[in-house]
Amino acid sequence: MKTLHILNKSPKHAFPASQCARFYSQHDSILLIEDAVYYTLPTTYPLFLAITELRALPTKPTIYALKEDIDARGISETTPNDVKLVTYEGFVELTASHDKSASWY
Amino acid sequence: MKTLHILNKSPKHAFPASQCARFYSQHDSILLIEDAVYYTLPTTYPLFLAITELRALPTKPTIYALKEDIDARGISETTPNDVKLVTYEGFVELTASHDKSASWY
Amino acid sequence: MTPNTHKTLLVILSQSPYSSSLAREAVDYCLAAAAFEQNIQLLFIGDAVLQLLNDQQPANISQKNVAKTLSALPIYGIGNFFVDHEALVRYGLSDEQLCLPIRKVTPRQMADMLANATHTLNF
Amino acid sequence: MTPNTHKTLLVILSQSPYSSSLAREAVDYCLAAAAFEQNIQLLFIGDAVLQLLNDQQPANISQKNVAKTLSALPIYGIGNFFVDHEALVRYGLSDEQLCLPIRKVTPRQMADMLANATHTLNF
Amino acid sequence: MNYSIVVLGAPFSSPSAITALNFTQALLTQGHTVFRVFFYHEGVHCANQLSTPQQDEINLTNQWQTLKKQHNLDLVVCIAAGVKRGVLDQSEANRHEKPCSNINDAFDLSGLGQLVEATEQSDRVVTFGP
Amino acid sequence: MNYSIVVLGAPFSSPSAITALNFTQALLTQGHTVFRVFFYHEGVHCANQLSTPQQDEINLTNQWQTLKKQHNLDLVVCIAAGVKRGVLDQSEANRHEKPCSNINDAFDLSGLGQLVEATEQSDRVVTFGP
Repeated sequence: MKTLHILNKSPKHAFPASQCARFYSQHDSILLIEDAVYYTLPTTYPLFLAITELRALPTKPTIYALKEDIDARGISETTPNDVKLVTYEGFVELTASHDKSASWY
Repeated sequence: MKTLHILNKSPKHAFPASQCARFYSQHDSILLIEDAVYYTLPTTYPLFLAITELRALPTKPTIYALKEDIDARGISETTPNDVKLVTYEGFVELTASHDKSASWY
Repeated sequence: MTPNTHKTLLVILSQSPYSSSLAREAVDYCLAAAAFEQNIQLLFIGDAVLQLLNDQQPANISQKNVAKTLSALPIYGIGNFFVDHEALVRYGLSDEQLCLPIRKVTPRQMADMLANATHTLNF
Repeated sequence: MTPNTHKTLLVILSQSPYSSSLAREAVDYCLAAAAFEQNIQLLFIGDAVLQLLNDQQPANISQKNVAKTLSALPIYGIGNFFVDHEALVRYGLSDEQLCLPIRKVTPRQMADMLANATHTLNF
Repeated sequence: MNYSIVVLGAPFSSPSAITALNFTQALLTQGHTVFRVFFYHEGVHCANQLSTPQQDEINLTNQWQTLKKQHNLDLVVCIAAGVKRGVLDQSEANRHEKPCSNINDAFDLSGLGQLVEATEQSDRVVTFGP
Repeated sequence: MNYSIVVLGAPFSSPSAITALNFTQALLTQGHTVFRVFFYHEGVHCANQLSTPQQDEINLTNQWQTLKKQHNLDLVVCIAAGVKRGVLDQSEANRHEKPCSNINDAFDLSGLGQLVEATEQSDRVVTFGP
């Protein structure tokens, strides 16, 4: 069963991101909301990948970020190509297309 | 002027401890309260010293911990020798004997 | 509400005992779930392993003993306790310091527990 | 209350703009201090450097623009802005992205600012 | 699908109180149903009728009330978490001899069984952490 | 010495609400004076008269009230932070057409100038963060 991992804390907080990585199974997805969207900055995105790749999965994790939270924080210019932006509508669709969600905070 | 640095977050939160270290001046003191007393555990105390020694001061920082918070959390058996336990009375005395306090959270 | 043994609810606890009321509120939720005969698993990760420490004496900070409350859970039929082994190591905790008999799990096992659960609640 | 130019109050901001109301409450405090002609310094550290980003558009999350509020501070006679240079670097922020003219400081300078202040408030 | 929403954050102390509202609005717009919204931990402050944000700030309590009117939502505040934080209905105010109640009419104070039932009955449970 | 205390944490969401009370009791016991205790950010919840902790839990609102009676403390809740979070005195309840006030009598709602004055007038300012 697929899990949507919802992360809402800034890169200042190492713990939620590390748990998200440790509980990640193949075919899961990660959604960055609220202050977790700061992980899409050019300096912090490599850190996030390093955390989430810890478990050496065969494929890279699928990462989404909430557009409303990105725009709010003034960081829409620098979203990495492999981060998919979703609106609240997409957020809902992600929760429906995964079997469950886990919120790391 | 001497500052009492008051730290109240668990070792899970790297930020407050790192700020405490960066703002530390010679002759300042550090007081661990609430969840910051978990820094006195045998595995986390070396981490705390490593953080607080970052600035390579000529002498080690003076570290206090609040006894009531240590006892509450069931970790009174393992306080390192160079951490001085204070009660609330001692907490008050520390604020009086330093020129000001800074709270890192 | 009828008991449903096919569904598994994974309750993930990650907070220290006295940083907020979340530790106690998680226990309250588990007691309610047990009363309705839900199939729940409790998994302690991160700072939540500090909830398990035996010798807590929080009267002087006007708090209720979290370890004591946890120790009572088996009386209410709650028995599936798991703990993140790496979190125990991080804080240097050994079995005899813990208030509950508890099964240590690896990150791989934790990921499987989450994958197999019907729902999860994070406290 | 008479203005006291001998005392310096160091206001240390460390929170991101929308994680809680602390960013706005810190600004409100600074405005009050300016109204009473207090001698204040504002120092942005950690996630608070993210408050300074120019292009914030928080209407869709029902928040007020923190950068706009900060930009107005000089109108009220508040002018002593300092920022932790390492925090800017950590988030890869450059001067042209910031909403205020602001002086970059090193950890040594920050420690000196704290040592020389009469009081400090951390928000 | 049938959703339940768990709100753990308070207005002004966590953005999650707003995120939870926006998410719930979006899922109703898409034709999903909401079995229950459960306010727990600091989330109980969302139901305080006395909250009076400034004119340019969002009033989450009113927003939930409006959403309830449109979609007949079941908004439940945990009674234990609410009462200890000073969010009371008239019955609890009477019981504890408090001068007034302060919960918004749109919300009901009830027990944790309501959250247990919500996880049992819903296809999806989404938690908005503090 | 003359102290001011700044409380930023709410009961049940942060241990600092209790720490601040214990610290204030200890400094009064040692003969220091308290110029003012200022409740800001989530600390304003400490003044909610409707808070009803369980019998074996501490009632911080009552404890502050008792301490005020013994030592004539000046307990000030930031009016802006309080009103938006639903901590109102009668005057604010009237102004915003709310059915009741809920601030404990021992506390006064007032502006941030009171915190400015506290930092100006006190030998020591100790902040209890959220």
